[in-house]
Formats: sequence, C-alpha cells, structure tokens
Amino acid sequence: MRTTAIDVRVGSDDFNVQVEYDALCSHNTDDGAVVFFVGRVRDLNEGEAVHSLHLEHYPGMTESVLQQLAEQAAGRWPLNRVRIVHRVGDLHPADQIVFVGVSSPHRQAAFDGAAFVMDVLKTEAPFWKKETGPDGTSRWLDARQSDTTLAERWR
Amino acid sequence: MRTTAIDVRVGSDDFNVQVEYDALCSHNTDDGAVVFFVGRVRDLNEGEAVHSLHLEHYPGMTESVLQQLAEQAAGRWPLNRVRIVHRVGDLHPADQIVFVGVSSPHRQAAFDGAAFVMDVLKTEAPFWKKETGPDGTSRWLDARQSDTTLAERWR
Amino acid sequence: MSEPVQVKFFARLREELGVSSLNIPAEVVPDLDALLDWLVKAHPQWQPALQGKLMTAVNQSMTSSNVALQPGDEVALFPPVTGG
Amino acid sequence: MSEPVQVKFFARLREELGVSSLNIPAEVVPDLDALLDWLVKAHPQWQPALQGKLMTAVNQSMTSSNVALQPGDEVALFPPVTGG
Repeated sequence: MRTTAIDVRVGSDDFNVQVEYDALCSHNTDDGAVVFFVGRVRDLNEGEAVHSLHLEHYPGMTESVLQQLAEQAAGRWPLNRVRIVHRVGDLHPADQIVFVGVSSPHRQAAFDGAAFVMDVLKTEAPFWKKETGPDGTSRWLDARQSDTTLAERWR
Repeated sequence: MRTTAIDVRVGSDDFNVQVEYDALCSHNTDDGAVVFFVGRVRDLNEGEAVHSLHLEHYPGMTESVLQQLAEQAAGRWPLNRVRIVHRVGDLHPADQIVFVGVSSPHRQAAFDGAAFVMDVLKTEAPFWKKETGPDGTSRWLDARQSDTTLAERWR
Repeated sequence: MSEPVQVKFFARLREELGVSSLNIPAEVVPDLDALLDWLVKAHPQWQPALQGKLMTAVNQSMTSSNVALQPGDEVALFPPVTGG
Repeated sequence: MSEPVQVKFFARLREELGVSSLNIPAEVVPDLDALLDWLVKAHPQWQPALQGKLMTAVNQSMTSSNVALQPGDEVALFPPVTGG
C-alpha cells in the first residue's frame, strides 16, 4: 500500500517554487516525474483590466477540501507526494495564487494528478475572487462553465 | 499574431527549476497559468536497480527537434513562453534529466502544451538512455509502447 | 436549550445580505429547505439574493440535497466558487 | 568528384556496428534503400543489427519513406529514441 505524503497550506503568505519543488524531490529516488501548476494574477481578465484581486475563503473548509482532493488524487494515480498551496487576501498582477505539485514514478500519472487537483479545486474549493479595476470599481468574478466542463471529465 | 518566446537547451549542465520558472514569469502579466514537468533519474527502472544513466544524443538534430516541438506546441495552444532543457552525459538517481515549462493565459492550454512536448519528445527527439546497474553491467533501454501510445493521441 | 444552527454567508452573498453569520434555534430549521424558508420569512429583503445560484455546505462538506440539520450544525451558503 | 553521403550511427546500433560514422560516394547510394543495401553488401556482419527496428533521419529530419539522397546529405540510423 502506497503512503502518499500530502502537504496542504492556505494563507496569505507567498510561496517559493524551488522550496515546493525541493520538498517534492528531496530524498526521493522513486519518482521520475514531477508536474506542477502555478496560477498567477493576470493584469487582464475577461477583457477587464485588473489592478488588484481579493481572495476570500471559508477557513477550515478550504483546508479540508484541499486535503480531500489530494487524497482523491493519490487514490486514483500512483502519486508519492502531493503539495497544494493556495493564497488568500489581497494580490496584484503577477502575484502567485496557487501551487499544485505532484511527483510520481510515471509521467502521465503526474500530469493527470496535477490537472485533476486543479480542475476540481476550481469548482469545489470555497475560494472567491473579487477584482478591482484601475478606476477602483470592484466585481466578484462569476464561476465559468469551462471550469465546470473540465472538472466533469474526472467524474 | 502571438509571438511565443522559445528557449531550448541541450547539454551536460544541470538546470535550476526556480531560474527556469522565473524566466517563464518575469515581466509577464499576461499568463495566469504555468505548467512544468521535470523528469528525474529513478533508482529503479522496469524492475532493475539503477546505479547510473548515460544519455547519448544526436548533436544538432536534438536541438532542432526540440525547437520544432516548441513551435508546434505554440501553434496549437496559446502559449506565450516555452522552455525545454534536456541534459546529456552521465547522470545518477535523483538527478534532473529534462525540464519542460510553458506559460499561457489558460490553464488547460498550459497542461496540454507541456504534456504534448513531453509525449512527442519521448518518441521523436534523438536521445538514448543506457543504464548501468550496481554490478556494473550496462543495458540500452528499449523504447516503450506506452510512450508511443501517449504520443499518438496528439496526431 | 439545545445549540443553535449556525449559518455562514460568503463573498457576494455575504455582501448582498450585509451579514456574515447568524444563529437560528435548531428546532425551527429541521432541514436545509426549512432553513431557507426561515431565512426568507425572517428577512423578505433577502429573497432575491437567496434565489440566485448558490452552493451549500453542511459542516464544511458540500451538499446538493435537502439534508436534515442537527443542533450545533454549521451551514454555509455561498456563490459558486472561483478560486485557483 | 562530388561530396559523399555521410552516415551516422547512434546508441546501441553504433556499439553493435563498432562504427560511429562513415562516408559513401553519393553515386552508389541514390536513395535510402540503396544505402541500406550498400551497407549490408559492404559489411555482411552488420546485417542482423541493420535488420532491427531502426529510425532514420536525413539531414536531421526523421523520415519513414525511401527518400532520394544528394551529395553532401547526412543520414543517421539509430534505435527508437528513449530520452525524456
């Protein structure tokens, strides 16, 4: 029985890609494949200029949903390590929002595991984005059908 | 017309994940999604213990195939930056072999672009691996049908 | 007297209602449907916001059916999520 | 006298043949099939290795058909690739 090392963090602190990558790789000669995804703040979203982005979440539930997602991924693919970091609070263009990294003996498992976590995170983890434009007006983002469609392929 | 920044390197030097990631992200507020893959040397491959791995290549053709792969990926998906690094020479378990990183405004494009480059690289870029076991015996690895199958899905 | 049911609102819904959480006596909200009826009856001005597309979690697990509620349960109502 | 065709061998095939490259007068190898015939005729002991599953590149582009060869062309024969 494989034991997957899972690490989940939610908070306002930034993350460092090399630190997360090293945590996937250190003392790890089992895994030939590492895939990771980083989500970042764009300066243009759905045609609207973005000055800043506020990320609200549901403390407690976010951590538990991300933990479950990591466990589900580890149950479906041979992943030895899974790391998820999601930031909350006020962010600006080019800031990092989310890190999902997995390691596996197998390349396709690593790609699928990382894509699965991101797709389901997008539709089930209780985070909400509110964008503020250069003129100071704010808007809550609407969920996108394209994200629902991507998540449904893993059902 | 999108201009994709492509960087391809082949050589014996190791690479640094943070440096590659920073090169995908610096002065880049267009891309909300970064996906990368790192291939590493395992200490066990197809049931055989691995002491070291020698990577031979076809100088000149490797660089040109990787460049073409990056261009093909950029033609199929909206990728603003594509970076491919592949090492050659003598490597040991846990050493990094290959880096493929892409950035895109869109998450799925980034995942598909990176997976495409890896899948086709595995079946078309002229690299060959020779493993040496703990007893000093060496064997050239055989190409795997599973890699051919993964590459064929992009045809 | 038993523990109440706690209701939390997030994001746009929280802003529209002007409330982030409230407690309701468990006796009057035996299940999620009853909870929604109670909210609209007690706060008619909330009806438009509560009729929008919302997600529901009970004790921090998403649910899409009308589950029974117990004293001390934590119910959350919020718009479809947009993280990542 | 025109430039020869250069033939390169890689990896297991290079080890099996004991040769990494050789030049052949372009006149005697008008296309890839002729090149393979020439190699086996000139080096009968190479036949088993050359009959294995091989990939072929002409001027550093992979090909799977019997393309015509020109003076100065670079042909490479090698086992299926295993990088990444």
